[in-house]
Amino acid sequence: MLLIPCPWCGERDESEFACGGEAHIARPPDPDALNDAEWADYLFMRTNPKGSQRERWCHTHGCGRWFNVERDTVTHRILSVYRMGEPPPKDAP
Amino acid sequence: MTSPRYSIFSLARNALGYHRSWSRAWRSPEPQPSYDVVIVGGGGHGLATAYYLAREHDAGSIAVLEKGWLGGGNTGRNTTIIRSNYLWDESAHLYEKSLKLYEGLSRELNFNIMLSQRGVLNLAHNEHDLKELSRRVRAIRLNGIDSEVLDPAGVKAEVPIVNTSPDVRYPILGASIQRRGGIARHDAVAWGFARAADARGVDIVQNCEVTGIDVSGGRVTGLRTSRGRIAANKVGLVAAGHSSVLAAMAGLRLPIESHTLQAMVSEPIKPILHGVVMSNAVHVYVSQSDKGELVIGAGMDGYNSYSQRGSFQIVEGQMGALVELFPIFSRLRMLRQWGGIVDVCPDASPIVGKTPVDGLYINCGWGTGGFKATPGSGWAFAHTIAQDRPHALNAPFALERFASGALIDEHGAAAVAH
Amino acid sequence: MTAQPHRLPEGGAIDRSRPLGFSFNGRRYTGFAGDTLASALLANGVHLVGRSFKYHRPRGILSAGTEEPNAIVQLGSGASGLPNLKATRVELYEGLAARSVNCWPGPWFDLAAVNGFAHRLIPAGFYYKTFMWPHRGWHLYEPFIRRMAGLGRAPDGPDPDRYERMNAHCDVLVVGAGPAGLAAAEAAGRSGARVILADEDCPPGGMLLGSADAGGHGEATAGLEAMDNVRVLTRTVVTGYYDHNFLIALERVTDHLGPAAPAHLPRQRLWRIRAGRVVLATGALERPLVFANNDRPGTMLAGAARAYVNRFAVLPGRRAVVVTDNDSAYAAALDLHRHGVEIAAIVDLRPDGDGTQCAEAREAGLNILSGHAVIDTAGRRRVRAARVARLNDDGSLAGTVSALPCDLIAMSGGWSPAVHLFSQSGGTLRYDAALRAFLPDVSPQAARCAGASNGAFDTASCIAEGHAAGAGEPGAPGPVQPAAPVSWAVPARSRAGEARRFVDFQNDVTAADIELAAREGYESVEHLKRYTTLGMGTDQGKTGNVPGLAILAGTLGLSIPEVGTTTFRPPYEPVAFGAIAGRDVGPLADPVRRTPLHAWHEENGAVFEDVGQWKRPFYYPQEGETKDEAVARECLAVRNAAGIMDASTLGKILVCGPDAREFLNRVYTNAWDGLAPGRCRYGLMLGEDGMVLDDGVTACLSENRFLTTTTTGNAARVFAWLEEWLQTEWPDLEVYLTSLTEQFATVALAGPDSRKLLGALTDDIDPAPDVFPFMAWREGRVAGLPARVFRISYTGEVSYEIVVSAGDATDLWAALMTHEVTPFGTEAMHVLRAEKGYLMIGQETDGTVTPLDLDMGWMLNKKKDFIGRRSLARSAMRDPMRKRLVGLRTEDPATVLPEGAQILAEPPSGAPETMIGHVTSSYRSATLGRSIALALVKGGRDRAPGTVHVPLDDRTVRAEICDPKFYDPEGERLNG
Amino acid sequence: MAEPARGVEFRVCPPRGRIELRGDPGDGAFVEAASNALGLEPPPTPNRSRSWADTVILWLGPDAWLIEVPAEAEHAVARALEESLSDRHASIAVAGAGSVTWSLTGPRARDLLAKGMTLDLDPERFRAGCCARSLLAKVPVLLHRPGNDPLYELTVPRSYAEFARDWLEDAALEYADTR
Ligand SMILES: Cc1cc2nc3c(=O)[nH]c(=O)nc-3n(C[C@H](O)[C@H](O)[C@H](O)COP(=O)(O)OP(=O)(O)OC[C@H]3O[C@@H](n4cnc5c(N)ncnc54)[C@H](O)[C@@H]3O)c2cc1C
Ligand SMILES: NC(=O)c1ccc[n+]([C@@H]2O[C@H](COP(=O)([O-])OP(=O)(O)OC[C@H]3O[C@@H](n4cnc5c(N)ncnc54)[C@H](O)[C@@H]3O)[C@@H](O)[C@H]2O)c1
Ligand SMILES: Cc1cc2nc3c(=O)[nH]c(=O)nc-3n(C[C@H](O)[C@H](O)[C@H](O)COP(=O)(O)O)c2cc1C
Ligand SMILES: [Zn+2]
Repeated sequence: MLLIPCPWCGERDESEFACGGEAHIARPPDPDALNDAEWADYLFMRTNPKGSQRERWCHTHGCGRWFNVERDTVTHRILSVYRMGEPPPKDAP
Repeated sequence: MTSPRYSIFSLARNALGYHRSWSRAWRSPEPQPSYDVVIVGGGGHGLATAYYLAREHDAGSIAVLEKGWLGGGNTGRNTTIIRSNYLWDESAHLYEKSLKLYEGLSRELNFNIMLSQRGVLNLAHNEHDLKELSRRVRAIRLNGIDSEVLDPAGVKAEVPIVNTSPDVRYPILGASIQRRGGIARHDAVAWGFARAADARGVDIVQNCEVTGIDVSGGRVTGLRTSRGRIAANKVGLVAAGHSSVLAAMAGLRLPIESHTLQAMVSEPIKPILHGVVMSNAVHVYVSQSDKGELVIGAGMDGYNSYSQRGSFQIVEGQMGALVELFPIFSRLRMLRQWGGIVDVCPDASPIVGKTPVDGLYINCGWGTGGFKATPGSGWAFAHTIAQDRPHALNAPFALERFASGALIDEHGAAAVAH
Repeated sequence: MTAQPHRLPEGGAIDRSRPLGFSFNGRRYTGFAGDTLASALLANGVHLVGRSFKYHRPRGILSAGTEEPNAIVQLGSGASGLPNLKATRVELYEGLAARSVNCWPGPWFDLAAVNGFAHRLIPAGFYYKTFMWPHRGWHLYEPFIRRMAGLGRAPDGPDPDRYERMNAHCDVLVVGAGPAGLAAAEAAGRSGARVILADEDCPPGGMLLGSADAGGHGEATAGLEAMDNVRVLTRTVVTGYYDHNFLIALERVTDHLGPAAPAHLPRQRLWRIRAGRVVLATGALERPLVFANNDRPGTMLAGAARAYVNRFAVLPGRRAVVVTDNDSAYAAALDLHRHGVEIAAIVDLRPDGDGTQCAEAREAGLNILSGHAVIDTAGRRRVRAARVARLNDDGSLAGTVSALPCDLIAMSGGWSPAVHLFSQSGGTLRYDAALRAFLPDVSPQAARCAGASNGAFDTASCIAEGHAAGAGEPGAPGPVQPAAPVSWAVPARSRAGEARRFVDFQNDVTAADIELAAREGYESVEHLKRYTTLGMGTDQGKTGNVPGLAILAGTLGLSIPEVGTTTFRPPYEPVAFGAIAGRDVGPLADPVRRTPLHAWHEENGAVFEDVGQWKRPFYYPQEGETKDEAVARECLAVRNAAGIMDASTLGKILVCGPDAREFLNRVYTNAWDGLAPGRCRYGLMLGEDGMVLDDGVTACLSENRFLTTTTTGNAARVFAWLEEWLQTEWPDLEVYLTSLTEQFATVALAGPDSRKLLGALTDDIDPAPDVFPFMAWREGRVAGLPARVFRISYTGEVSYEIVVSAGDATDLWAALMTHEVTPFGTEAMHVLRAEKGYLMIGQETDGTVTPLDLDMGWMLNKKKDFIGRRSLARSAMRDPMRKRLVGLRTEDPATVLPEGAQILAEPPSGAPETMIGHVTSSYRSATLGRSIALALVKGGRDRAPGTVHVPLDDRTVRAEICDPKFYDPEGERLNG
Repeated sequence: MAEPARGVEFRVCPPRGRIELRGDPGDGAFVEAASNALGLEPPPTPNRSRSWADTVILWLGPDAWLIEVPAEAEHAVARALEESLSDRHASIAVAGAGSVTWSLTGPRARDLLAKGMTLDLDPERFRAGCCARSLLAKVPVLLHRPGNDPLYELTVPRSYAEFARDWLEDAALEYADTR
């Protein structure tokens, strides 16, 4: 059961959040410029790393904010948390 | 290399010698420097692939590389439900092929996998469920697969201990049942395939982790492993939860996320539940093993994970649902809970076929429901590897479907993990 | 005290002033408050408690705690029965009734004990090798196997008890209230931290309770109780350690009270604890020794024997053989001796026992046989003698065997630190060869072991370690004891004996089974476990796992750490399902959402339908009416006069801001540029994969404010979806969303009379069609209530959605009911919209349907991008043979196709058939006097006109493909 | 001393006016305009409330607040906000009918809530002036500690109210009597 530090509300129980999967997958500015395979890459292909992953969470049952979390997918340790639009912190411990 | 046949007679004969002369079920060979085909992943699917390659195709030398102990992935930690009542034709045909193979598997492998065709019920709790169920059952039957609709009284007759009272939060309005569905002993499926593949000359190498895939000129040439480099003409990746990690070694991206799927068993009790009961709406499924434990599963954890550990809230939801359906289970106790790493595709259907790299094949994305597919998946994948083209059964499950959009959306079938 | 012949006349932590009557297998006995069922049975001389799982061998009481594999009982009966309890963990209460499990007629004479004779035929894994004849023949054998398996029986009725869950937060959670845990809690408490101290036992004290030098812990406990920042939970087992320092603990609130439990209290409470850091002071578990017939009743762990005399004042035997490979059993021997148990011998496997301990024992006149082992036992339902032989230095048998008559064998195979929770935390273990034990190494979480669970086996260092851990100071490593030569399994004299050296008592796994598994290639410790079932019983191998893996290591010629342990998983101690579910059962199983008009619907006989968590009126049957009749009446009322429906469950989202229009343009397929204030428009929303997600009407309230409606089932999802796009993808758009679903109630007024009716209810809204056209909205007062009225229609009739404050809903409804209107439910609405060929999300769509499939290409704006647009251009989306929406008319107008029916192009010819589609909606239309259906069919209306075949259970129905607009295709009635 | 208290005292608060306000707290003009209309600045600190006279403003999110006013003032305050914020990007929605509020007092009020909520309700942490949205028994709620008495105010969406009340009453059975 994760304890997720919302950038606004502080540490709250996982049950208040929803995970939105891999972060930083920007919507292509011009979808028509992509072929089907490139579009599929945006739509479906995921890095799914074993280890540190940057992902999006929403504090659905709290402040309602989306934010980014850098989390280890093996230990579940949360390495850093940063707001939407902020760059990921470099070299998180 | 032939291991002795198992039978009541060999058992009795060995008993006289205090079981001191049983030979190994499979060898523990050193990996050779090169093979014609290497299968990565010693789960049920990988072992079945190797077995059918050796048995039905002229594929040359074959090895299965397993990073841990064979069967230790999802094969060794699933809730063992087997059925073929899938909605879309493509799925129905593949899973039905698998069920048919299962029906003859103990004999085929000379290893009792304890297939128990005790019937699988899917419950409906609202009008929408009922409509879905009707659609599904009709499609399944027209595909020649057994399936029936039960009303609440019929559900009660099948499973007398289930609560069919209309006064509960989500009453049971009906169910579908596939009587040929059931459960099997999961470990035995892995061990039986391993033993039979070994007997046909397949090298099964445990504690051998693949750490790199060598590709040159768009063709796979070999693997780097924790036990050295192994050259290979063809490589089949069958690593379930770790598919993305392996694919990345060959520079491929997959439409896959790895999630924890949890399960648990109760303490063993005397037989009380005969069939397998699943409910999508309240999110739980349960059967009773031959040893007496209730084997119970529910939905996945919501975040990516390679940890085989899950969140307790899933277990709480699962127990609420279970006790609602079976009030008499309330005082039974959870004995052990665990998790597996399932690889889920956006359409809840697997990927079985070729990759953009020549000689590299992939079999993954079975997500929460691939145990039932083990023999069928291995059979079709062996064909794909041997012939370098998919069999008609797995052709629709190619990786290309994500670009074309021809997805096979089985979320309805897999809304609850099973 | 003849009633309790083995009770010592004094001593022990029992309350002799409170005798308690109880029964076991129907016989009545007496014990005392403070007893466990196990201690009370022993006090009454009952050693034979049950039978083993597989061979049905007589079994007694091995331990005095949670690690018990043998003494498994069924408590009570009927709906309140409890299977598989450990007699060592059941506190005695007046009237307690227990029975043995898995034996018939009883443990004294058990028919299934024939399995014991077949012992040799059924070694580990035998079932994989047989039962394969005849072909597919397993189902013939399975029922017998199943009946033999299992321990206790499930209750036969719903649980009469309540369970609670409780969330708790603390800075320091201390698990275990032995000397280490008490010290830790005290140190942490003094630092001002919020502390929870939990112990599965009661009272606190841990091993001290069972040792002769009891006391001291009472004081420590009192000290803790005085601190308000320390919460002491007894009878509370911490049983699961999850991520981010989340632990669960189960408190037995009234289990120990039996029928005297106050009704308002739950039976158990599940604590969900979030801890800053965790000190695990969970002690150590003693291991049995593995020798032939080491499972006879009367054979128990030395520490347990010690606990029985000291804590419970019970003599577990009169004449004991103490057998050990370490020092700790000497204390047990001395305590037994002190309480009058004759010590036949202390048999020490080591060539020479430890000096001080030996000396003390010798001083007490005890006979010590160093370099000896118990190699077998005699007796059947109770041990009669221990057979003892000298060991060679290599562990093999030497010399002659002598039989030492005894009725108790107290054994110690060393101690395994209880590292279960530490390991569950994700912590790694290291093997300490000196201690012959796995010790905690590193945890990725803030967890730390102290005391015996950390390998400190003397009280002083336990206290010191506990103190340091509680205070958060670095701990000093405890004293390391010298390595001792050890034999993990004592050889037997015969092969038959070798096959009866039990390692896992509950699952009847023997040393020979382990050797067999290794021989057959099940070499990984995980294979060993699964092949033999070692450690898979209700005790999860707390006593047997370490000896088992050590034997495997010996067989394979590997070191113990090379073999390693199996995975420790929650729960440490089994937890009742009911306790996990808490009060999420019965009517509280899941939230129910009710509209402001719910009470009216209920009073007026509505039949409800579950839509997500909502309760919606499905239809309103009148006296004697069937569902079909009621729905037909409701439909006709709407078509011919007027009906009203509670549409309050529809999602309502306020979209507000200078970029609101642009935002709508991006999330809906159609364009919003021209929508003026006062007007509304239907919108279609896709997922990025191009599949239809939701639909609904959006009204322009003012230039920058829009009110969007979603379907009931998707309200939360769509709101979240919109927020997600705004926050994550388009933060530059100046738009705020606010959900108004709860604030407003919506009543749909539909039918040819509705305009007149609306007119009668409002003074300030002119319903005249030229001033209030279709797809417009107006604000004013309806029935005197402030309202927004939307002229939109899902039924094809003139119709209005009247939106008022939720608090005003009942007044509005009541005002409407004073006119000639018919309330209608969701089913009538479904029929009415299907007559018009309108799609219903979730029925015509299932996540695989595009707008093109629905012939709604006209909804796709060509001039802008929107979510999902690119996906519609993929090759498979343009396949003309995709399934598309059509109408179906059955040849026989009376036949109503079942929804979900599959469609064939040709009459059926035998499975597998080629299916070309399925029926998505199907009703008897009272308006049209015939059945109607919507379907998704390959090729869609390109097939029209054409006949398709719909196979049903007993016949095949022919139907014509047609336009899905069955009723009023030109839409004239909308303006009616 | 008065009579022995029941473990939890549970009361339905009279209907109140509520307004959901959204706006950018970094926009000084927005804050000023909102403060002018409300007589009180929307609290910028997460999970804190601010109150003056009849008005309470609770932080809901970094750009969202709930304003509680007497029921009869609801529309007037909303209008005042609308006027004052007419040239700012803000959203104002009347929401009083959308939820109900209960007050909980008594020695076991905290335990009662802890049965269904994962928030840390330690009085030192969830102090007077704290508020938080969270879940109570799967129901989305807003918890507010306005002062020391009543201890807690629990605001529940209207459609869930009956369920939540049933749940709380059932949970409180254990604390019916603390004698
Ligand atoms: C809790 C749970 C319940 C389930 N219930 C059901 C059910 O009831 N019915 C059903 O049909 N399905 C069920 N499933 C799904 C099913 O278990 C899987 O789909 C199926 O077992 C997959 O088999 P596999 O052989 O592909 O994978 P696995 O058995 O996971 O095998 C993959 C193997 O690859 C190995 N591997 C990974 N990386 C490497 C590497 N780099 N080098 C070498 N080897 C590697 C792994 O160690 C593993 O042994 C369930 C799954 C879980 C977790
Ligand atoms: N070789 C030896 O002689 C030897 C070996 C082991 C222990 N000991 C003695 O035992 C004592 C050890 O002290 P300690 O404090 O480390 O341990 P302890 O055994 O005294 O106390 C452990 C406590 O933890 C509780 N517990 C265990 N698991 C729990 C769980 N999951 N949830 C809740 N409670 C749980 C137990 O009920 C017990 O009360 C010392 O006095 C030591 O001398 C001696
Ligand atoms: C069908 C099935 C039945 C099981 N039955 C038991 C059981 O009776 N006792 C037990 O301890 N574990 C049982 N397990 C769980 C295993 O012990 C183990 O937890 C699981 O295989 C996952 O492996 P891991 O916990 O070692 O990671 C069972 C697992 C499965 C899949
Ligand atoms: Zn937050």
